[in-house]
Amino acid sequence: MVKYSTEELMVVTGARKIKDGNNVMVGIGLPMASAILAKKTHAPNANIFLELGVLNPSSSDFGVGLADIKAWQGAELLTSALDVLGMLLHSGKIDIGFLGALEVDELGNINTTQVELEGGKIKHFTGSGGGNDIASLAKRIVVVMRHQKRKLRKKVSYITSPGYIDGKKRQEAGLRGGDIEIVTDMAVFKFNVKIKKMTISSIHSGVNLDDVVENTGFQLVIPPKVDITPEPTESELKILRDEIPREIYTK
Amino acid sequence: MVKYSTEELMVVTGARKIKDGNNVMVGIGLPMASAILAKKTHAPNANIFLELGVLNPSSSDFGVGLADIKAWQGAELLTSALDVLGMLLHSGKIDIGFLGALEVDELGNINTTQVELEGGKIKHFTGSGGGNDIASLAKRIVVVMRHQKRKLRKKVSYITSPGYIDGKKRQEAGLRGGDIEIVTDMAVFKFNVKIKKMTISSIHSGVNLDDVVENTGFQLVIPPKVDITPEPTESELKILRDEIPREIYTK
Amino acid sequence: MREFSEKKESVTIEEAVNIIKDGDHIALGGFAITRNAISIVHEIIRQRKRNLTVSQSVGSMELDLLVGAGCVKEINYGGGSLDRYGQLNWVNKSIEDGTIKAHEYSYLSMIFRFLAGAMGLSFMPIKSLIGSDILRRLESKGEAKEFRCPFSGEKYVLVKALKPDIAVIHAQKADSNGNVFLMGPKFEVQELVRASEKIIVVVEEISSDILSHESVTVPGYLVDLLVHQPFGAYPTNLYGYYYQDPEHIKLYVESSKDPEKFEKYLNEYILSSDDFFEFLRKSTTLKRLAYLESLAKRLL
Amino acid sequence: MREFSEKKESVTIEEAVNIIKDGDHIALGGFAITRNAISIVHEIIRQRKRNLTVSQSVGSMELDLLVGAGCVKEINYGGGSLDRYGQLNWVNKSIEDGTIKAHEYSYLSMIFRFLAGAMGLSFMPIKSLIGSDILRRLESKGEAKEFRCPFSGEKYVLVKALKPDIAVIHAQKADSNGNVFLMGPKFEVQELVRASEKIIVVVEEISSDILSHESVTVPGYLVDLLVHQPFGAYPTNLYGYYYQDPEHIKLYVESSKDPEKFEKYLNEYILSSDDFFEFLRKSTTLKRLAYLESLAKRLL
Repeated sequence: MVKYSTEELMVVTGARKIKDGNNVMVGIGLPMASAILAKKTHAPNANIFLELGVLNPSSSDFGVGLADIKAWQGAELLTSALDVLGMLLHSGKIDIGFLGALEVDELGNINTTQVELEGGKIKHFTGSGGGNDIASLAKRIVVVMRHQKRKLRKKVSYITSPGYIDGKKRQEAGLRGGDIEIVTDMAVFKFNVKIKKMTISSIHSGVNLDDVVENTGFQLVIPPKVDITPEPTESELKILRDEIPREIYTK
Repeated sequence: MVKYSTEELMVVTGARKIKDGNNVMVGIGLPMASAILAKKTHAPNANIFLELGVLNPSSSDFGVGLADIKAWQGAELLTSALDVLGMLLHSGKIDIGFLGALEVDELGNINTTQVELEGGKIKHFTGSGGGNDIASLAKRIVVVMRHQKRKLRKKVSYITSPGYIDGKKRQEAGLRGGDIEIVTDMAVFKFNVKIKKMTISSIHSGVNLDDVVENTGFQLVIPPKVDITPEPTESELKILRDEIPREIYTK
Repeated sequence: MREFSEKKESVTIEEAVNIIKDGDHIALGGFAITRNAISIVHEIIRQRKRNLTVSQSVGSMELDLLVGAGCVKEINYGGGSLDRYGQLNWVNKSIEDGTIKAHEYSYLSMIFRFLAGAMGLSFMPIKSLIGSDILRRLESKGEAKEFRCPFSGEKYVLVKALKPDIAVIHAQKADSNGNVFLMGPKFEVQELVRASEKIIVVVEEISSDILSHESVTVPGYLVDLLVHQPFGAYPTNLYGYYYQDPEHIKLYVESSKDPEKFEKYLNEYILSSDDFFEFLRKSTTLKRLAYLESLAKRLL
Repeated sequence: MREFSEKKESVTIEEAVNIIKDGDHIALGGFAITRNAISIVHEIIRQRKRNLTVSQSVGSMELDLLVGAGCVKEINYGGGSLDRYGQLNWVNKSIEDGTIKAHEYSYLSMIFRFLAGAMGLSFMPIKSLIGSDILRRLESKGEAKEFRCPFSGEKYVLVKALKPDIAVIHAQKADSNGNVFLMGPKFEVQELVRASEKIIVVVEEISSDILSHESVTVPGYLVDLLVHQPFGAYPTNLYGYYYQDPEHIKLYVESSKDPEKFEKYLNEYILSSDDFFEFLRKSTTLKRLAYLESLAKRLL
């Protein structure tokens, strides 16, 4: 087996969540690398949408963010945010959305708005953008984040984007979806419709279960048998290394 | 004074309802001739909109209707019906709308949907199109129609487009506008916010008040002094005859 | 919405119409005598589809043909005509004698219903219809409700979203990604295609060049079935391509006034034609089509 | 909406900003570091407008500048940043210490609020926000209400329409009718200009040719004031015209972290500049602008 970095494993793991023909909403960074890799491997007919109105960009450099014109290069279509968020996402046509998080909690709720500093002061960050909309309305969600105890909290200090909110069914609250997975640099987690609490799905090769537990700010649901996260194949790694610049997912 | 036809008088009378800078919604036929004449005389900056998404056509032949591509010739902009009806009209930016009618009643309600035949059978016609929307939401309305007793009824058999409905204030019902005028081949009528019943505004030169009363299916409000409809000026008639083909408003 | 973004291969009219099932809800993109998807409508009639619900903002020849041929059980529409050529005789007759169930709206309320469907909303508020018999009838059927804005106190009517199974539109051009270029005023085509589950587009031309982003009215990712049929909107007009054929429309209007004549029209022009080219051959001449084309070019 | 359709004469930046009054509600068309109307924002700061309410779907450098310069009392926004160059430091700081009143939404709920304003609706239903603290805060202020569709029983949130006094956008090109060509993804510009009472558009070029119908993003009949200012979005990027200037944006981010540095930035680059060309002269060189242009052309 070829050696691979944790970032490469995360990109490949993200890519495998995308099915062929899926409509995918991503931001730039690691999820964009996953989406491009998916299109270059098992999901050539996936459609990648950026929320401000971009379809299938084919850039080799996504620059510094969604608003960087580098990220729109080679797009199959440039349209409006109303078309992407208002028509596709709001009417239920987005299959999978990738999100980042400042904090996530045991019920899958996401905070990208503010953190409480020591002493109770609030520090305000980016807020929602399309994040709340995607978390509310995409059929499936993948959250990609670094695994740190202060980021994986029992309860987020602010719900920007809903997971299972207070543990009820999302559908009863009026939301769509509910198939949520979290990919960190240590493991993959999922939310089970019955338990609705963060459950270990697999641990990355070489990572110790105790370390995962230690670095999580709440009690994880741990199934009797914990799998190892499926490793990248040689061909996935080859395509990733040859065709997708590292800067896309490591910047 | 130059001689003029009744149609010419009606076109000029309609044109004078348009103020410079007005956003005007018209169909083809006599109202279109009025709108073009207004732009060529006192209202050069009026914007003429067709409901399906056409701004300021400059055709000399509007063909057989809104859907005739002749009617879009020379347009300043071709856009969408949502832009014209959904954005401009619905948000209150249309100053004046011209409408036709199968029947109109003493409260200014318009029927373009169906007439009752003798024996109670229903004959179905064109229906609303944008008519109901324009009558509901334009700031001012001008109805252009032939003056016949069976068309000017005490109560229309079907309200396609609201006037003063059952005599209440339109604003209380939730509608905009309420400044309604009716131009027939005999006279001009208006609705007064206080009386809300069809009131003679002026009678065309050469028409007898008794004839107007006789040809109207309900009791008109007749002010103490009834004016003669202001006659076309020579320059209006010259422009109308030289620059606007008769076919536009007589077909 | 198509599941795959593979390069579009166009299909035949017959293949496209095969996806329509009896009882489906169809949205039509024409308006009176312009841009009608006549080629698809003929094939629907040939395939004897039944019990269709048809939604169209302003009724057209397409709608009247489908009603006349007995394909339709229910319509949502905002009125309509064949402009000065005549009324929608079959639609009107069928409303009068109750053989179809008709839900009548205004043009804008139909557009808002499509927009609601396009945005995944189950309803849309509107300020027109108030005080009309259109609303009175809709309310009595539970199709519309009055509503007061909880913020401003303004009065609205809530109308239901339209979510057709299949949108059928005719357009000028598509590229190999299925992106559609719709020349001329757009009417409500952008809303109705986005409201529909699947989309059939008939075009005059399939361009090997990819359209510029600005020229795209219907994004290719929404288009399920692309059909290439020159003169596919005949005898209605198509902006930039051909003028309507008054002679054939008048023939249609006369035929639609009388069931026997209409039966003859259906048999002669539609049912006995193998395809749309045969209909064209029976209805017109190359010389006349060339004339209608030249007229349309002059009107640009 | 302009009252007259006379051929547009462009006005100066100063004349355009003159129509903005203290306390007005402004909508901004930029997004993070792209297509910001920096030239107008500088003039607003120079004219020391106060107590503005600013609505922007995704907050940008424009918004942060206005907040930092003390022009703003209240914002409606859906979050925002300067992408990886940094956060909206002034916006964040002013929310933290309560010096501005902030109504936070999501991107789509902001778009729907503009769409409602554009269509003359006082509210719009939406399915996102549910279950979030965004909604909890809005509900506590009476800015949003839960609602159940009377037809389908589905749950919605009703959000209020936005009806700004003035929309400010930067675009690539306009023609002599005032029609605006917006290259690249449109974001929500089409909705926000239609929601606003008056519209200021700054363009890189005014074309003597009339734009084709398909190229028009903002119809000229909606445009009140047209300004010609090359590089008017600098240091943010403009699709097809120039790449952002990372050096200047980084300088801005550093300045915005510290009130003293920011005061210096304001004085040096904005308040002491007579016009936008002077700002450009102080911030960059012709050689660098040519490089940013060539970079943008390569990205088409």
